[in-house]
Amino acid sequence: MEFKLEDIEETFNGEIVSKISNNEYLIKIQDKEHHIQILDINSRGMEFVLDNHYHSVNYLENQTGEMKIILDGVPLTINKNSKFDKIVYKSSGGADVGSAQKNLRSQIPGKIVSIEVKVGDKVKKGDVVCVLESMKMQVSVKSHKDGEIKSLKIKEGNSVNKNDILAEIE
Amino acid sequence: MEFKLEDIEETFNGEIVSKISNNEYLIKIQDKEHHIQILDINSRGMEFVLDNHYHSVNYLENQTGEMKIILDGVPLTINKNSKFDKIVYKSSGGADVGSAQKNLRSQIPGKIVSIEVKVGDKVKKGDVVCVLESMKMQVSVKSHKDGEIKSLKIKEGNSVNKNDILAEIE
Amino acid sequence: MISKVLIANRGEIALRVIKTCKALGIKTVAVYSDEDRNSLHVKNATESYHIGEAAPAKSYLNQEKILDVMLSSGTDAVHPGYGFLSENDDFARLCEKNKINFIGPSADSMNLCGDKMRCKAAMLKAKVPTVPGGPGLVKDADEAEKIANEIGYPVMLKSVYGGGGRGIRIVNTDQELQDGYETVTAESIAAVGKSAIIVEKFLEKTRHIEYQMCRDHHGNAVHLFERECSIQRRNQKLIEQTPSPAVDEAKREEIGELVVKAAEAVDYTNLGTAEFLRADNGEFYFIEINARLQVEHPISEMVSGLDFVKLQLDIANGEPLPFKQSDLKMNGYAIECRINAEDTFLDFAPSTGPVPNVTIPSGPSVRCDTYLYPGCTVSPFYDSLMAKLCTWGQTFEESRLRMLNALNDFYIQGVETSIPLYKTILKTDEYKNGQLSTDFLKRFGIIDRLKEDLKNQRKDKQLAAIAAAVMHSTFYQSRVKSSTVTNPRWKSRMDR
Amino acid sequence: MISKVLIANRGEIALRVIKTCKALGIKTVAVYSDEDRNSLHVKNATESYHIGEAAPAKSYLNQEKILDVMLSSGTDAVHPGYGFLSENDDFARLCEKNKINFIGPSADSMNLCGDKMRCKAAMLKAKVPTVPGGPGLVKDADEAEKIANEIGYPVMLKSVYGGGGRGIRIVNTDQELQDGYETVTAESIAAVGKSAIIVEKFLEKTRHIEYQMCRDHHGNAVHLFERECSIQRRNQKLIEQTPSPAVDEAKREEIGELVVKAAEAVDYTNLGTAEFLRADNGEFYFIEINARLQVEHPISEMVSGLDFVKLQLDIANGEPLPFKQSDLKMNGYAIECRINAEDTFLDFAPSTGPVPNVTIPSGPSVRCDTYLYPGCTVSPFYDSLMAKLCTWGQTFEESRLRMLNALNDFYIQGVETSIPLYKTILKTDEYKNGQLSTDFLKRFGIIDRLKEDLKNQRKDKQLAAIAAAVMHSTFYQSRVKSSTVTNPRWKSRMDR
Repeated sequence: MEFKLEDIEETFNGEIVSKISNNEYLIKIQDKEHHIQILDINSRGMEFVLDNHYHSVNYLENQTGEMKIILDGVPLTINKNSKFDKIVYKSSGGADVGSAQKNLRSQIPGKIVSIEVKVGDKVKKGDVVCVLESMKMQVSVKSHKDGEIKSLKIKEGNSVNKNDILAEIE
Repeated sequence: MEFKLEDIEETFNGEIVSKISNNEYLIKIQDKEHHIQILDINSRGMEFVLDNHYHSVNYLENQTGEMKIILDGVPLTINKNSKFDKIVYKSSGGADVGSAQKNLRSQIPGKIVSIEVKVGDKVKKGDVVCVLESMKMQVSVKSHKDGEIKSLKIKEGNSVNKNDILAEIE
Repeated sequence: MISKVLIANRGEIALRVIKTCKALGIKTVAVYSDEDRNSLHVKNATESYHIGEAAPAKSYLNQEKILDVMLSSGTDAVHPGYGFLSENDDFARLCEKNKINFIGPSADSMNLCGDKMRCKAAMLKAKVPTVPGGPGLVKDADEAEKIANEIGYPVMLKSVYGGGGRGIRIVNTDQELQDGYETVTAESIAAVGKSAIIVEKFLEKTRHIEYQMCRDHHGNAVHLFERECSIQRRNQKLIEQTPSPAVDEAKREEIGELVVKAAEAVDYTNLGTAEFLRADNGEFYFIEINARLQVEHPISEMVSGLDFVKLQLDIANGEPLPFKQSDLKMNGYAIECRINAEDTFLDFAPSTGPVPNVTIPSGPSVRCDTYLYPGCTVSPFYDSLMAKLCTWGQTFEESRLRMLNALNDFYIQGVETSIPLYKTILKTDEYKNGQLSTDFLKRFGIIDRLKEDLKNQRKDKQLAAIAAAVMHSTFYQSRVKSSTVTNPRWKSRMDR
Repeated sequence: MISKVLIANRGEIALRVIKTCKALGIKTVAVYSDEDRNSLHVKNATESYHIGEAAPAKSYLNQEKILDVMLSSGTDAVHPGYGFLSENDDFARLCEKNKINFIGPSADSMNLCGDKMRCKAAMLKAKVPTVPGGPGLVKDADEAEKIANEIGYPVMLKSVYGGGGRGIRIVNTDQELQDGYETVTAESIAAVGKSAIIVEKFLEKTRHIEYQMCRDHHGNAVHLFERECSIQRRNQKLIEQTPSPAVDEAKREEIGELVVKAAEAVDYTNLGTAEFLRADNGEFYFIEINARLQVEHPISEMVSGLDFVKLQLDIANGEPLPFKQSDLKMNGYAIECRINAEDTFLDFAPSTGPVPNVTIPSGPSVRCDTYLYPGCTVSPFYDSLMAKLCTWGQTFEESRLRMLNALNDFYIQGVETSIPLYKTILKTDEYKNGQLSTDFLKRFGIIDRLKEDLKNQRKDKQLAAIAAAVMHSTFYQSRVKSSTVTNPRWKSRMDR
């Protein structure tokens, strides 16, 4: 099977060659054989020894061929069946991405201390939309694009969570 | 309700007087009122602040009125409805206790390195019945009573777990 | 004699104070907000009192409520930790009035230290050199702009009630000054409830070097050596170390004598810190006194062998210092990394939430002061410091290597941390060679180097990652296969 | 230069060695048995090799298998830890033959140290005083009995291959000697695979005081001060401390000079320990050399500031010692408590099983070396030491109070531990006053005092226990009530 490691933009062949014992396998990656011993496994993760090197992996998400994992504390994204993915993405019209571009989301949780714009204002990329307070710090949230404020989803004094929509900008 | 703290052989009256809020109660123990705030609770244990002192309790067993708990790391046994318990115990003929007295059980896990008696031998309390090896140490298991070896449940080289029956002595 | 101490704080510093009190047989009283119901300081103190809602103003800054607890619990002393009420002279005065031993300087001395302009004047009188700047408080942004133009940009806008890098901004132009003025005011109010602003010359390529000072009620004063805290982001310290590579024995004594003078100039009692800027030409300028125990005190404990909280309690009890300056010797080298819950790549924005799992490093000469435990939560209501990781070594190199090792062992699940950044910094030649300055991150392009390190780290993991994917795919596929048999609807959805 | 070290051990000592190697950039190779699949040393080493079944003879004592791993992994040195193969001169020789740097003394020196009779002879020649006893190995129990009658009971039966208190028995009568002889033989075989017995006079009310010795390949030798390890059970150390309250500066130097002579007498290289008995009259008698790093080395690290594993690696690399005796100074006081998985009230019998939860103490000058983590298992196949809890203080009292505090914070769920015993010991006036001897537990009726302490502890908890019962009963009753409604069978069973 083909696996694309998104973070370094490289594609690898990988497959199981044989099962040596109940928790030992021989696997092949890019034509080279490797020995893998599983120490512990469940649906959320695995601890294993690969060629006598210990690793620990957590599987975070696994959607339509995309896997997000944390390997030895390092977050990585792996795509399998990558061609298939691209087709699905294109045929869906990229609607999700368009909506994400419209919405200005908060990257951090916090309390709204001030709102610097009102509906109908024209903003440039980088203009301050509102100021959040979190962990005793003032953090300015800036517009991610040029456009007009279509709606504001926040009020002064309100709390917002990470990823909450603050404003729609078109 | 009455509670007997077995470890110190004292009996206490205890009851809930009122619920102050969702996680705060007023309770009465021996005619004195105390304030209890629950921080965390589930079927296995509770974290609480009693008169502004933090405590953590694990409930281990709760059989026919006997509760075994670990409070702040201290193991304790509490009996409620203690009279009822005694009646049950008596009417059951104390069969369980009799059997416990017959059986010599291992207090530790280990490997049998030698057996010092055979079936039919007469033993005195304190005589060595067998020798276990655990954590690189030799531990002699001694008879808990005078009597005759009725049966042996072990072989040299075998492993035993804690509480396994080693021999029957009558 | 102090027999029961209320700790008017939370997090790691509350735990730190409890540890020494417990060891000395002194009872401790914890206070906690709704948010801290499951925090360790509640569990470890002798007594624990709930004092209000999560927002600091409704709990940890609520002086009346805390006083109530002190009076009703029979507390005879209060340890303010750092932040919150620790440098609030009103609170110190309230304690004094209610005969509660405030573990720190007197309210008057604290007031003087906290008023950066009066403090500066006292220093000038005591011949302790200070940073060039305006003569006093500015009444608005326009006056600040006027002074800035007199002393020349860049200048620093500083709330006299700020601290810990909050309520402070460096500005380079009139426009930046106008923008920054409000932010500084707002941050100071958010952190300590009030604000008033001064303007000072911003010196470039400076080192932040501070001295631990210590003075008893009998007038005996010593310094407990320096700490260099030059590695900062947004004027907040990230990494501290002692001794400073820029201070030799002669300089240590020279500045140390100034520090003793500074303590006397403001009639300081108990432990405190005199902060200096060291300009690139080697000159030291006094900036301010932190009238409290500092975050980074553990590294000074490591090289002095002293327990600073015990020392604070002894001084508060009226005991004379058990040593003279000549008795004190530095032993070895120590480094502290402040493990913050923040996203380095999002301009150090806070990262909060549940921490399902955590592995705390340990080992020879490793100390980690932290409130973390598996299953805890990092709250957005309080500051981002989750842990202070400190290592000691006979040589600087030994302490550095132990720190790298401990950083590698530190695993915090669920929030972004500054750990990867510190690993990159500690590996640079510039850090190893002691080329420190407050603009270290910018000057040496550390964020880019961190990106490079992370990329290489991913490359190193590629084989294991593919192996993990192969194994997962195999088990996943076999799951799909069995689903196919038992659940035809699943199959039809796949076929579409 | 050593670049890759195999650690032929498990548990906390494997982790301890890995920590220093990692900090120094030296690669580590772990080996593990079936039982240790989920142990931390497997996860923390650079590489990890499975070497066999749980029983030590099939894994950690399997010299050939371990050699195979060393050769195939390109290891250039081996650290044996303590126990297992650490004092097996056959293994040291096997390593020498295969050009693997054995981190410890030469096989010949180890053989000499391990042969307690030849070692004793070497000491007598070097004018190091030794304990009175038989002239050599005894061939059977009867010969042992003959010697015992010559030197007078009580005598000690000791396997020359024993160590760590195993393979050793004190006997008071001919009958006890006959019974103990087989046990000593069997324990020694179980622990190190062989046995041979000597008989020595057992001195009463003695202190166990040992010296850390250190000698490089160039003949430079120093001692790294003493440790007192008098608090024991069944001749195994429980609590160690440094300095010893029975050793003043003059005595330290006097015995220290003997220790250097002892190291030279057996051509010892690397770190080792010379053990002495101190009789009640103040005389010191050499007993034996432990030709390895010892369990209790951390307390010596704390007062010397040295990293002993680094020192071992440097010596193994052929480097000369970086200090002379006169450069070395003791700094402060340190205590170690060995946290064992054992039931104090069941004659210290092992207690094994899963540990679902554990809280490891930390804080200023607290160090805890342990293999424990939440969810780990204490195996019956290996020894009972789960953790080494060490504290340092500027004074003995400070280290003692910190230890009590740390013991209170140490929570290990699932197995019995020696923690309650240590709390009782550390609180006694006898311990505080330094009235130590190897029969401390018996002499001062410690077990009875422990029982009393535990009883009082239960009394202190009575109110909270009843409160917990009240709350539980309330919730339990309401559960029964609802059960009654939905499940009539439950009701009928209750009515029977």
